[in-house]
Amino acid sequence: MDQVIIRKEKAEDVESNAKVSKWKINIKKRKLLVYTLIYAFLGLLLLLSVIPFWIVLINSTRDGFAISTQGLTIRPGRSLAENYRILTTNANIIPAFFNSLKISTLVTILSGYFSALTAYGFHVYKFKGKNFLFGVILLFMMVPSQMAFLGYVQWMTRLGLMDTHTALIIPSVAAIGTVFFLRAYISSSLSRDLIESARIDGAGELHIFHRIALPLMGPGVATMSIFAFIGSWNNYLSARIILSSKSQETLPMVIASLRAMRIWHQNQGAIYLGFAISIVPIVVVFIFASKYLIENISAGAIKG
Amino acid sequence: MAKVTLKNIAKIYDNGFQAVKNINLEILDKEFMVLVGPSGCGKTTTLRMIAGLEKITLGESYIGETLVNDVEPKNRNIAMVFQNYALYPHMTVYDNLAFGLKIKKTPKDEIKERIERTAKILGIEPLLKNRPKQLSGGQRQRVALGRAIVRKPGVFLMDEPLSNLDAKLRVQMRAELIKLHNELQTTFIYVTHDQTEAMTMGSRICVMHDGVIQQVAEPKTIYNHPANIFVASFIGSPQMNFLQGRLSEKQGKIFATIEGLELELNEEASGKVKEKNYAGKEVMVGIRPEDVYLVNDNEGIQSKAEVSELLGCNLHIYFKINEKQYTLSTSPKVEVGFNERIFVSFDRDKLHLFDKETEETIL
Amino acid sequence: MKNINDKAGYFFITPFFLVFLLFNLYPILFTIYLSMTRYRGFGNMVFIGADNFKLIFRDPNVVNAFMNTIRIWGVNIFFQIFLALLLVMVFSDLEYKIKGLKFFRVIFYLPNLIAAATIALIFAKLLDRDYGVVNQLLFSVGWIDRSIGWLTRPLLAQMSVSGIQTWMWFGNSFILFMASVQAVNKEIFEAARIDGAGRLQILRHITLPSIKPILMYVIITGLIGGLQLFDIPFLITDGRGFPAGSLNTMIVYIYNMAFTYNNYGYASALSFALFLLIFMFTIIFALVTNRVEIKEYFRDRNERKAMNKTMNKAMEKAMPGGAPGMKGSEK
Amino acid sequence: MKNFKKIALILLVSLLVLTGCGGGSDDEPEVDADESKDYSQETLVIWSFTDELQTAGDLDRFEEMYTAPGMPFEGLQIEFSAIPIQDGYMDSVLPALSAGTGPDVFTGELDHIKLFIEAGYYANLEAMMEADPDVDVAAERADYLEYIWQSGVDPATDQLAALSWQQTPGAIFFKVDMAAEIWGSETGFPEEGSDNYNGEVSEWVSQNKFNTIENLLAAQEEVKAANAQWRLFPDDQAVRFFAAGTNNPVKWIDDDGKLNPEKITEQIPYIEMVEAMYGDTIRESLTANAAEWSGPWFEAMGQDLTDAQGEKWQVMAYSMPTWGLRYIIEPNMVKVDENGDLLPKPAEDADQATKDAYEEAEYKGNWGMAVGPNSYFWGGTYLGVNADTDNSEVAYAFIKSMLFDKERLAERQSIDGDMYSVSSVMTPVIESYEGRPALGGMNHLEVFNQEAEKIDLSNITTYDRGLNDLLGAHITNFKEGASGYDSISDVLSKFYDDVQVTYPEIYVEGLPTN
Repeated sequence: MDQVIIRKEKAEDVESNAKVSKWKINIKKRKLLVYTLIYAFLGLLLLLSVIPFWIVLINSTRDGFAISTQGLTIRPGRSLAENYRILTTNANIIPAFFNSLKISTLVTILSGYFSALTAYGFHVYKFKGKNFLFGVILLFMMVPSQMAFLGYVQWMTRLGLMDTHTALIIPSVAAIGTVFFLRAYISSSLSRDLIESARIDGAGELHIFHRIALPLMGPGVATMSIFAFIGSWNNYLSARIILSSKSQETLPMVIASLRAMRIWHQNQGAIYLGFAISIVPIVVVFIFASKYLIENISAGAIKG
Repeated sequence: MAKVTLKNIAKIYDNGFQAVKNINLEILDKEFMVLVGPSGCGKTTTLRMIAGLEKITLGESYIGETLVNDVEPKNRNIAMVFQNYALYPHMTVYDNLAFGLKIKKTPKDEIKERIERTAKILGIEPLLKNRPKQLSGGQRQRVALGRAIVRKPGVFLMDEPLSNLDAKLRVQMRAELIKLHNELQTTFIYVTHDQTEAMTMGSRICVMHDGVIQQVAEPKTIYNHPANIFVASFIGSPQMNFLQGRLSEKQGKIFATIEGLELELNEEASGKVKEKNYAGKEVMVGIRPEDVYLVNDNEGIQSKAEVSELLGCNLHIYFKINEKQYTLSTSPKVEVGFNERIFVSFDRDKLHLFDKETEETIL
Repeated sequence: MKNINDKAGYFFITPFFLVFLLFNLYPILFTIYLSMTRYRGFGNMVFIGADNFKLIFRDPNVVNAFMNTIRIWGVNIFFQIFLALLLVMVFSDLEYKIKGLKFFRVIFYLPNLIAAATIALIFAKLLDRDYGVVNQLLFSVGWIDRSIGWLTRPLLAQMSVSGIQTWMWFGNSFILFMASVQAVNKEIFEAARIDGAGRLQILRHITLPSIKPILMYVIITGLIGGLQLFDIPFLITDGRGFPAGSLNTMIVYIYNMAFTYNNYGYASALSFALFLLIFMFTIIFALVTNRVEIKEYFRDRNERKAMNKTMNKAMEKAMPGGAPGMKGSEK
Repeated sequence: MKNFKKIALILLVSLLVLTGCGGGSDDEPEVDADESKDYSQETLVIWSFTDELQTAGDLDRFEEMYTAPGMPFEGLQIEFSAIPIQDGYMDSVLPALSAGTGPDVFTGELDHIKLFIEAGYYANLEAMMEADPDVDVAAERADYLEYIWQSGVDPATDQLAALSWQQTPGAIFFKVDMAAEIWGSETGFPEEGSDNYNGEVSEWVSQNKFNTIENLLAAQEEVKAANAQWRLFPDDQAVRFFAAGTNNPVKWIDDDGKLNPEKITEQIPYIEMVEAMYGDTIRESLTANAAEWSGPWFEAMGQDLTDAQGEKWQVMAYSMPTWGLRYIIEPNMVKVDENGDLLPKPAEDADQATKDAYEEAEYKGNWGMAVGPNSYFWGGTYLGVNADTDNSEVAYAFIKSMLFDKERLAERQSIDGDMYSVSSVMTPVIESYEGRPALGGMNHLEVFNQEAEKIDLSNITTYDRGLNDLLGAHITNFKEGASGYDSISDVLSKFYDDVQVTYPEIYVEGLPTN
């Protein structure tokens, strides 16, 4: 910063006052400049972050001809319905949407419930082999899921679960990361006294879990569930490997298949509409849950 | 020369909150000035404005003869000790002390020499290689002080530096800080909410409330001549008792009637009352617990002892008059039982009289 | 301490472990078994021992895939961290108090939400050499006079993927960095300011050290993620890792080895090797981030040992025959 | 070949118009329906890598004949999936087949079916035919082209497992007027004015300019020399079919099951040609750098190509198989009005009358069809029945409706104009063929027919596609001057590295490196 130091004259002369006020004005000016630069930078990043969304949304309402000849505009076009028609005749996007919704919802529920159950079991009870079992979980947290996909495919083939949604849903019962997170969460949100007092009141173990523990773990479970939903909604690799028939396809698979379609170049509006359909639900979920989620990401940073 | 002068300083936050309203304060060179007041009174904000950590909204601030309103903190020739010490967690104690000097590109030998000397003063030589995490609260406190000392600043700013220590350590550090001030011969500006700290350490005390300075004076003056009800109640423990009183003039003498007890004021007080024309008016009478006596039956106001606390050198008795609770402090030899009937009277020379409206002192 | 209900714990963790064994552990073991066979996706699995693993050392594509990853990751991580730090500086400035942190956090996180599959295609569209919006824009401002093959020139394609990765992840890094900066006592920054540190000095001496663990986390997970990158390079290049193999990441390579060339055994061996690589990085990461703690742990242990020794000696003196229970009490 | 599915997508539009035309025969076919089954509860699942079965009306035809009310499989549902090869047809079908959840009927290109047969995924079609009193196996075998039939035979049983109604020989389609301008003064170049001018020019070009790899390269240089803005091919994908350069190509895999060194040597001239053709910019390149199936690639068929800098380029020739003429080139050819003047293609927002008029108008007829250094085929859809299917009678009935109903095939051929592999269908068509207007009246079916006879499919193996892919990747790197690719021996040694890890069972030491 500026190192200029203005000496204050002993006598309160006018000139010195003028100097001071002029200097103050300069500082104001410079501050304004700095603020302008900073906000311009933020604005630029903001644009970069949302511009692809914006292009997708706007272009999903325009026809392919307008997109390729008129470039970008701010005004939405009037071809939304037509794009929708083209998209749905060429791609199974609506069934895929519901497939994705079904898989993601079930994954979310299963991983949330069973992870809470498991974390609770690990936290509350002292049984033989507990530390060993938890150690196993920790170890396998480091094994990337991609590592096992070939074995998984072969195994599902033998089980007859290939090309079924089950093969994508069931593994979420054993969501290692979620269990790990919830076990840490539970130790700060659930006191043992509470469980013991419920026992004294005569509640059964499962009843205690459902009526007392689960509601108290609610926020933690909710956070991980939203991440589970987003992860499952966006999952491409394992869906592509497991699912093969058109009727089972998930949204990312259909989106990926757009690349190989004739409409990729010719009916760009429909392609963009496909993107929009895959993006909008997740963004809506996020906007509602953002405060919550970001705080939890942040909390993770501090603990980590 | 490290005189600090605040002229009509005010701090208004963006949300419109006025943390500090028009403060004028001159802190002399080598003075130990304590800013004291309840939390939210603006004392910390004032200190931070002196440090340059907060922008001054209105007014002018000088360090020495220099207007520092827009001077960066680093160029103000100050050092600051923070409430939570603010030690750099990833640096050793040595590096913590050296940080400011390194930035100023002080030669290495000199840094070493200065740190060693400082460490000696504070008795932290064995800790130099440790990290803050490995230190106890008291040790951290010393390191934080050391970091300030090592820079040889013109002004020391301290923001509640003792508040995170346990009671015993706090008393010990208090004495050390006074010693340190004497040794360093530098201006200290010290912020605290603890009136005991203020009374014991400050060469002068500035009592603040609601962003306004209530009184600036030496500790003794503050205690004996509080400028208003706020200062009177804030300084002193147990708190001063306040009672409704009525002044009356009888044959040129001024009497104060308190709960039926009539006391004649001394000459000095009487003079002030007459001069300010308070005779015949309702006033607020303040009396410190140590100036309340137990008297023989029917020689004072009748009351009932509710609780008594033995503090060792003193005995505090809580009693009620007209449903309001008051305190008196007396010798521990006195024995008063629970719910025992007592009679109290006041030292007429130690009465504090305050205007009921303005709450300013009359005397 | 034993509770009568503790057996119920098994009940609570049973579903998890059932699924874990069947759907996690078994496939992993199966993959390891596959990696020691020659299997074309049909017919017999021929057990061939370590042959597939020997091949890895002769396979230049593995090295290429790794180097590709390093390049893509390197450029991405540099810009990602640079941007995130710049933002942290902006939003943690003590003098210019910049508003809207919460708003910008949400906005900057948005790109992280979309399926990589969708992102790949959106950018394939935007960066298309002939029809892409980006080239269109550059032409219209007159910055280029020749279409740029963002996704067709090897190096550019790698850089494009880096850019996409940066776009996706800078917001996440920013949130993580900002959180760990905010977790630091604000007074420390003020102390540094009074100590005379300027913005860059504060960044270097205070901000960076205080976010170091999370910085390491971002760097290492970025590398691990890069090694496992699949959707974007796969879809941008029609599944081939072209141009010039520049987008051939390990998972794309493994995928093609298994499903295009039907060599499941070798693909499994590659998976296993990838796992070992990632495991190694994870360990290095754990060691590096906890360096100080580990050092201190060993120091403490040595001190404890030394202390135990002197204590034992003292005890031996006091009561010959050793110090019974010293070890037992540890448990 | 891998791009075949794109064509199928283009088929969609063209054929949607025509699907209405499929008429049915009245006689109910002989069917071995299972009386214990309630067919309205069953589903026939068909997967293909193109949507042709749907767009050409084959599914409708089957429904009409077999599943309509009163027909043997009344109420049966058909579930058809078209998964383009690039979108992972093989990635989807192989795991599904090995999991036993595969479709009842599935298609494949030649090397695909080799894999299916080797893995035992196709049922024995010949046995089903023999069990069918409607079908005379020997007669069918005689009617189908020998090489098409042979390529679908399972070597393990020596019986037919899959069969295709198509044959897909390829050629080089080129603009005759450009050829005349470049080579018109050379000896033997046909005089203009004859009835079969386009055919004669095609013949001359085939024999003088496209007959060897060396000549093909020289021809490109001549085109560029004749006019700096002209290029023979849109890009080097057009010459990939001529990698062998001979009609007796060596097998990739020799008799002892190892990589054949002779095949490598055979490829070298081709690699050199590709390298010579490549240039970073169009100006430096021998091609127009318009990648196959890209926008400019299509555009250049009928108009000048304008690059990003505004320079105009013209492309002369495309390598295309049978189906390419009708579905790819003709829709992009220029048309002329009654006076012979060029008729511009109407804009997208033009009114219907203008569009109709354009549709009706005649081709300029300035294209010819020449033969390259070797004959080749591209695409072709084989049909087979899943060995695991529970509905083999239905699956077989579908195959039968496609392959052995000659009336239907003839009708189908008359719509798509393709080369079919059934002589009873093709012989009358070729004999009565009046010539293709787009090719100036040339009888291109005759040429295709001759080409088809030269094609030897016996040397195709399951490794072909993989090996061509692996080598192709390195050739691309080499021509683009990627680092580490300084010579052909670099290409080869890197290719061997790939083979060694990808197909260790066929790798041998000591393969040629230059």
